[in-house]
Amino acid sequence: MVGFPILSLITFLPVLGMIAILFFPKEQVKPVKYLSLVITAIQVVLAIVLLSNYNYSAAGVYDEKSFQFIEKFRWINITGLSWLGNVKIDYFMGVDGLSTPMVLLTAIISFIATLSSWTINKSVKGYFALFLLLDAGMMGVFVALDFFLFYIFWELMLLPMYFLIGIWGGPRKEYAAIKFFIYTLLGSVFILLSMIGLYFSTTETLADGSKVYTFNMLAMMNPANSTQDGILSILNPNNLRFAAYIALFAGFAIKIPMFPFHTWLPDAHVEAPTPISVILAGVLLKMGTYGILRINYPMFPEITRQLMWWIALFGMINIIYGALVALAQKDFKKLIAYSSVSHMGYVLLGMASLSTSGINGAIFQMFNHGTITAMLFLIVGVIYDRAHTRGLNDFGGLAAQMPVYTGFVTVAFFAAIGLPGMSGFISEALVFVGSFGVELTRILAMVSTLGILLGAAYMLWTLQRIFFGPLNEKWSSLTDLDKREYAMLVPLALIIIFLGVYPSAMLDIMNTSVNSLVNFVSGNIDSLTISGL
Amino acid sequence: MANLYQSLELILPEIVLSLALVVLVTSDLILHKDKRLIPYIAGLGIAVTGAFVINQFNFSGFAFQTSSNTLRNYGMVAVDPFGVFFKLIVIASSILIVFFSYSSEEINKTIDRLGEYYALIFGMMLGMFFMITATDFILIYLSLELLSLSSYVLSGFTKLRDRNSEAALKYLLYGAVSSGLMLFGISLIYGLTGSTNLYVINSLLQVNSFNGFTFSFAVILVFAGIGYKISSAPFHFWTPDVYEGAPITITAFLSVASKAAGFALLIRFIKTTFVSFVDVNGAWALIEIFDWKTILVAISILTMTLGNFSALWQDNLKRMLAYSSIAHAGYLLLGIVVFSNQGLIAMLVYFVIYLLMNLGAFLVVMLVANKIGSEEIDDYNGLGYTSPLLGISFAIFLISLTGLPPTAGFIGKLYLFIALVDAKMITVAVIALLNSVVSLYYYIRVLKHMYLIRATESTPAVVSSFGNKLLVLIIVIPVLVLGIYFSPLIDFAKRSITILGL
Amino acid sequence: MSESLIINLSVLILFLPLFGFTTVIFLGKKFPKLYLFEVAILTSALLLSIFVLYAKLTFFNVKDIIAEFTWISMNNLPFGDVININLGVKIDNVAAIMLFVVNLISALVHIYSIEYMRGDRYYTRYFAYLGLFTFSMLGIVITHNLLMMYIFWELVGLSSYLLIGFWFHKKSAADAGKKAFIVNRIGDIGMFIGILILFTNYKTFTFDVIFEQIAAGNLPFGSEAWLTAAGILVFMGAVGKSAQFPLHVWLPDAMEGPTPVSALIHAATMVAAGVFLVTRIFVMLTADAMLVIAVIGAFTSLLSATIALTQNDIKKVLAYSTVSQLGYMIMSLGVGAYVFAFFHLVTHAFFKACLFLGSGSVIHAMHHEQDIQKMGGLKKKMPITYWTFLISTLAISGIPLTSGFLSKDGILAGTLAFGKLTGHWLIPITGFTVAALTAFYMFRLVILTFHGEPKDHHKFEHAHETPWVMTAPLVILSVLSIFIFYTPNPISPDAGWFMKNWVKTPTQVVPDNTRYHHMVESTEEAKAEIHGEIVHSVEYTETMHWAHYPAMLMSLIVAGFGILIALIFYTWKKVNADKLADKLKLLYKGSLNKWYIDELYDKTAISGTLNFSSILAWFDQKIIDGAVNGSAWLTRVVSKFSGWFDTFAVDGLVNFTAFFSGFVGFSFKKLQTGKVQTYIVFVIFSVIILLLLFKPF
Amino acid sequence: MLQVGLTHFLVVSAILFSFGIYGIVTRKNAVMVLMGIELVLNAANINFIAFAKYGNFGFSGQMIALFVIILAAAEAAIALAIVLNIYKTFLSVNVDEIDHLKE
Repeated sequence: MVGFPILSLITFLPVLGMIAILFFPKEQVKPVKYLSLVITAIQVVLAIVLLSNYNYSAAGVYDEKSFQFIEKFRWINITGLSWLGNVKIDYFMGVDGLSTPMVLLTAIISFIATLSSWTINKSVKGYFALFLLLDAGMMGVFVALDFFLFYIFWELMLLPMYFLIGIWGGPRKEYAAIKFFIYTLLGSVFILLSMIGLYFSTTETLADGSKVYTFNMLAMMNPANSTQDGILSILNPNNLRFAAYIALFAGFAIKIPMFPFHTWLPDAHVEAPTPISVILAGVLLKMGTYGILRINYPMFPEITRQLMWWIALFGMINIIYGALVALAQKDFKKLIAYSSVSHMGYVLLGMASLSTSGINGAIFQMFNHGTITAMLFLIVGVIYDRAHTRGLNDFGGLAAQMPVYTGFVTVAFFAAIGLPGMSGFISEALVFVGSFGVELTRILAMVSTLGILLGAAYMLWTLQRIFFGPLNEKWSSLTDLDKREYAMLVPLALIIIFLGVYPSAMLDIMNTSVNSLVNFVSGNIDSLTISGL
Repeated sequence: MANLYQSLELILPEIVLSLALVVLVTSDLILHKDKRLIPYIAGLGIAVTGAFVINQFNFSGFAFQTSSNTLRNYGMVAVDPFGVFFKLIVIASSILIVFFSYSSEEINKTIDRLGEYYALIFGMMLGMFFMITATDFILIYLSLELLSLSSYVLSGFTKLRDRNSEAALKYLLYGAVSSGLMLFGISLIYGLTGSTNLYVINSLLQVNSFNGFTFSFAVILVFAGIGYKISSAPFHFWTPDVYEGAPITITAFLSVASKAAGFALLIRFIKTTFVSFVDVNGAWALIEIFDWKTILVAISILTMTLGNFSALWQDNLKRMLAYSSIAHAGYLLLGIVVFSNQGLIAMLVYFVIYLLMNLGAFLVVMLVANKIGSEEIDDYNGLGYTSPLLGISFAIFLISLTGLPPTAGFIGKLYLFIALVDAKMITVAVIALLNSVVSLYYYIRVLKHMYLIRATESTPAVVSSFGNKLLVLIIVIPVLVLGIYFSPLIDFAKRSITILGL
Repeated sequence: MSESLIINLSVLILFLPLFGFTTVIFLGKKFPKLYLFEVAILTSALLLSIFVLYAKLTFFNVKDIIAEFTWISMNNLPFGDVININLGVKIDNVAAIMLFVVNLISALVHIYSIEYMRGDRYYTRYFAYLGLFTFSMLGIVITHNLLMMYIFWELVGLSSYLLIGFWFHKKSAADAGKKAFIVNRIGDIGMFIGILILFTNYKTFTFDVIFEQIAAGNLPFGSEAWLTAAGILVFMGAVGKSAQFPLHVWLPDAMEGPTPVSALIHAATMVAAGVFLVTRIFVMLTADAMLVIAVIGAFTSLLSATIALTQNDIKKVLAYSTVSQLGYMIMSLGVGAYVFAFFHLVTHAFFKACLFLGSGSVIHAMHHEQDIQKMGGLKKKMPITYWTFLISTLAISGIPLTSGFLSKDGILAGTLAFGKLTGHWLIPITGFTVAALTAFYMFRLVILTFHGEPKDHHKFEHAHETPWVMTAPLVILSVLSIFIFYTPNPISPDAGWFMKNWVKTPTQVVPDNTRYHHMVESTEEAKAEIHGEIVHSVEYTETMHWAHYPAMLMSLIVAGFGILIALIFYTWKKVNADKLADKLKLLYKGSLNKWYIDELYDKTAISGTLNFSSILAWFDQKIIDGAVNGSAWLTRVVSKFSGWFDTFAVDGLVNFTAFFSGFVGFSFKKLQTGKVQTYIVFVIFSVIILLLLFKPF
Repeated sequence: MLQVGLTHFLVVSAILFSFGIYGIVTRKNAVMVLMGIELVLNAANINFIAFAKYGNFGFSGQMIALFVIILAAAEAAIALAIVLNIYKTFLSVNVDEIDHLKE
């Protein structure tokens, strides 16, 4: 695999696809759909190839040598004396245990979402072009190791998302789209500022021994690289450093979304078309937590240690608050949206524990939430396509009408409430093991267990309101799943159950990296040992 | 005499420009029947001038040296990479404007006066060229007036609608007053220092002190004159009205070229007059007589905020772009307030990008206006579907103006913010960033009208000629490419920061 | 005969029903006959389990057979070492016996259901679910660690949810299923936290390792309080599953499910899982924890017995009697009578299953009539059902020569001894009271159902004995309620092989000072003085011996008393029950309405949560997502300004910024008057202002 | 008899300047506004000449004044042309009525 640019391929393939699509004539609908299906399929294949060549014992995180599938070359190279005359930006991609699960997730979810996009019939060309662009952006965020590159991909997603919600969305689409856009942009400008700050606090040494500022994330993590006078340099700890941490965290928290920045999510979800909800919940939300793990944690270890409890607190609030609000929803999709607020809370809680099991659980939960919530949104889409309503109280007794569908729903719902045998259980259990294991977050973890109960409450209540009881005659004409819907739901269900029975398949990927992350953040590795990088 | 000969050699581009002007006027007299040839002549003239300008690159010297009674030699015209950079900006925009005008309905309606039109554009260019290079108050004032006078006429050139002449009058009165103020300020400075040459004044400022009040008064008056050219608050009031009233080609030209000249003048004025020396890190040491830093910070923040917030309300795209150009003037000022070569580089970079994206936006507006004769935002509903190319490029321009990756606009903003953070001006950076979030409101609003609102049968399909398509692409492609790969641009800017003296 | 064989067999037994489930659920639509396959699978599982039981008891009687493998392995920073999460199987005698019991009843229920469920719309699916349940239940039985216990615990919950709500078109059924799952979850949370406490301290879920650690004096977080807490928290799981107060409310509702399901899940096996869990963690319970358990058990048994007195739905009566019997077992574990608790678990499984299946066959015969007031005289119509039912009733009432007599007597003896040793006399008193009540309501049931005159003649005419597939299980189960299977001597369970050879009370591992005095192990010398089996301590054993006969006597008396009352009321009609009910109106109403506990929960917890959640939702929309009248007012104001803005007014934070920027923009816009002179004035003024602001002096 | 010094000139120019500004701001007739502008320019001119004379700066001041006068003439020419044009379209030269472009 050495030398084969698999990451660039997996990232930019969709872009090629987009360009190709732009040259298709407008009325050519089928080819466009099949092309994008093929492309996402290839992505999945590439992801599997990547996994099959993955070295489970390589740590990554802060150590460039142990990153895998690295692609690194000078992208912007301006030589000169003053710093501005001397800008070096790398095209730097690579994966480790933190990003590989996300890459897999992105590939899978994109593929599934493409399938579920089959029903799109309004300006198909534009839709799939934007969709593929979005895909590329998401993939890029997870593989980029240069902050500049990371930021470009990060922002690259905004616009396609805006259009995908705004053009193909529901009645209040414009409102939802702009809300999403403004919220996220607000977040990302702070990220930008902190990025520049970090840029001025980090130097890398060139071959000729001269030092230049760098956007290299790994260099930013290494105290040996921080400049003496850099405003965010670890060498002169100041309030700015704290402010930058908060700024970054806020930027990412909006994506998660963390209470109280979560209000864009329900609107975006309710208005977005099904495949976009799937992408949104399946992948986009993970970028927030991924960003925190990739950037906040290793770049500001001391502040992270300082804020553990607060992060856990917000995690707890997310869990309980999201669940309670979900309990009161009347709209199926809104309910699922709030349930993801609740589930992302587990991720925060696990991360906050700063223990291997906790963070393993968190990342695993990111993956599982991706698959499970994707499935849930697909399920909503199925019923919405048929009945054109999402009101929880408009239904009833559908189990008699659509037994297979009900079967899938049951699987998804019980996965969502963390039933053993499904992947969700493992991740939530690990999160609790981790956060309970650490004295600091023990009480919060105990309170958070209420989430398990509330989750069961709203999920089962929904199940009952829609599927059980006497059949509402209005729906006696609804048909059961068709082939395409099978194709969307079956793989997800299989993944969920497989990972529930054999979680090591995923945990082993991340374990090594997470371990070294925890080591690094909790300061067990002093700067000397890694200054040699 | 050698001195004079040498000087003439140094101002060769200006001379060529003047010759081109003459040729233009004469040819206008010769061919009264068919004016179709005029644009080509104009284009040729600009091209030739451009060639001479490029020829001047990496070459510096003073024209019309009056190197008496001082240690350093200096003159009225400074030829240096910095000047060349801005001259190139002017050339580039002029060429584009010629192309615009070639396909602009407005201009073609007044085909018989095409000769005057281009002649006046050349007049503007001449004025800009001297503004860019002038290092003496007399020349500064004269060139400013030359620029202004031609632009007054041009802004009212097509008397198709009453708003043209109104724009002209407002521009005239406003401009005359501000140049009057400037002149008065100059006279005071002359009185205080006894010279009109920036270098002399600089050397005097470094040694002996003056009546601070009078001096500040004078400087502020001068700044009022320049500030009106770069339309920075609080001297921007003419901008929206004139931009809306003037023919769109001229609006575009004013928004880029004369702004460029104004900025060149401002920077040269500050750098040569008020900077004592430049340290190794490229930071400028200001002379302790006038607090440029504070005043410029305040003005730039005021400018961008005012521009962005007012733009929120505009339903006329020309007017909206006018406000957006005010806001960008604010961003550009950020490059100066850093008072370092870094800031200067950032600003130059931003200017190149600004030229592309702003002209691009105006081009699209113009093409649409050609078709539907209106710039109202409601007439853009669903345009993205009826004319995809225009829609997509307009979207790209607007995104770039907002400053989102992967467009060039992001690089420009990034460099400005980098410069600010490096100068530890975090607060200013934050304000600027929030401003760019606000700006998203009105830029995205256009996208909303173009895409989120479906096309109706009333929506026009703007099918532009191949030439226009090409023109749009010529501007779009660099906007995208520079967003991904921008080192050449930076290198170019880096080599252009040398300002003569010091 | 090798250990690995036993392990492999029991794992095979575990997975057979799962295999059955998957096959039937996926292919059931195509091949409706597949239910037979499921039944066959269960039968074979039964045979295998019989073999395992035999092998275990003969070849490895005293040895526990353990096998485990590492499921998840990960580093464990910040604590440094490595976590290995194992899954494992532990076949000790208890497990082996449970394997047999579960498989037996499951198989019988399968067979029974063939007739009972015939013609149901989801016939095959029903058998699939039964398979799933059996799988999960067997998992609980053979597991060797807490995590796996929890996993199967939840799976059992799932299958019970599916089976209770099997007739999902009945709203009541769907509700009952939901209720069961959620109420169980409450208990599970406690159990989960308890597990977390243990795991955090011992970095393992495996029972034996944890116990060794505790025995080594390594307490959770170094304190006995935490040890007690852990015990009680894990016990909470049992409170949920075994329907102990205050979480008992789900079990009676669960009777909405098909009757065979009630027999299998809600009488014999699943509800017993709670008791089984407590037997597993028995050794790590401190005195305080045990007291809590005993009290909860006792109270539950009393409470539900009083409710059972007045119920008229045949299944409800049995349901409450189940709760009460489970309370019995829990209580007996609480007082340390480990063996009798388990013994009673087994015997109860048989006769209670028999009772339920009997009631099922009655209901079947009466065309889904469940009200005993409408029955009567069925004795002649369906003799087999009657006799089997009667035997089981005798067993549950604790009449000699039945298995129930042996186990119950043991439990009562245990409580009596406990009372004597600790002075907690209330517990034995409750025990005996419940025994009396049980005898009463069970006979009330029998008499009203089978004796006397039929009330509903129409239904009575059509009533008929059920076919053999349904009666055969009844016979088998009732036969298993005879003493002979457990002991040759009908009055002394201790003499029986069950107690003597098969099941032993394990030794406590908790520190001595946290045990009851009588559970502190005596020295070897002291033990040597008296012969025979020493449980806990010499003192305790002696007290048990002392308590044996008094307990037996008293239990006989109270049972007889109970039966007598029943006869007086319902056969000889000496006293009119209804009149008495009028006299004791308050009590009667209370008992009839289950002491209004459900209503209480509805009023407080449930509606409380729902209201709170809707308040939060409102809060979320209005406050967090943009001030209430703020956004309304704002949108109004704003929309006055311009058309697009109201579609654009993004609420919440963004909303505010939008409004703010709009407002500022609006005011800026006002400056642009269009009058050039005004502009010039602005210029002049700004020059002056600048001069004043930035004057250098 | 009193010696006319720099101050006097400056005072005069200051007064001229103020009058100029006043006229610009208050006059409604466009032509009068232009007059005001002329005043401002001439105020500057006076400054230049006065400074040149009393500060012994050589003749640069006078030179500038000449340039300015010429420019003023050119400006006036263009201005009047534009005002004419305005009169054609608006049938008035009242600067207050010329406010179609605003906000």
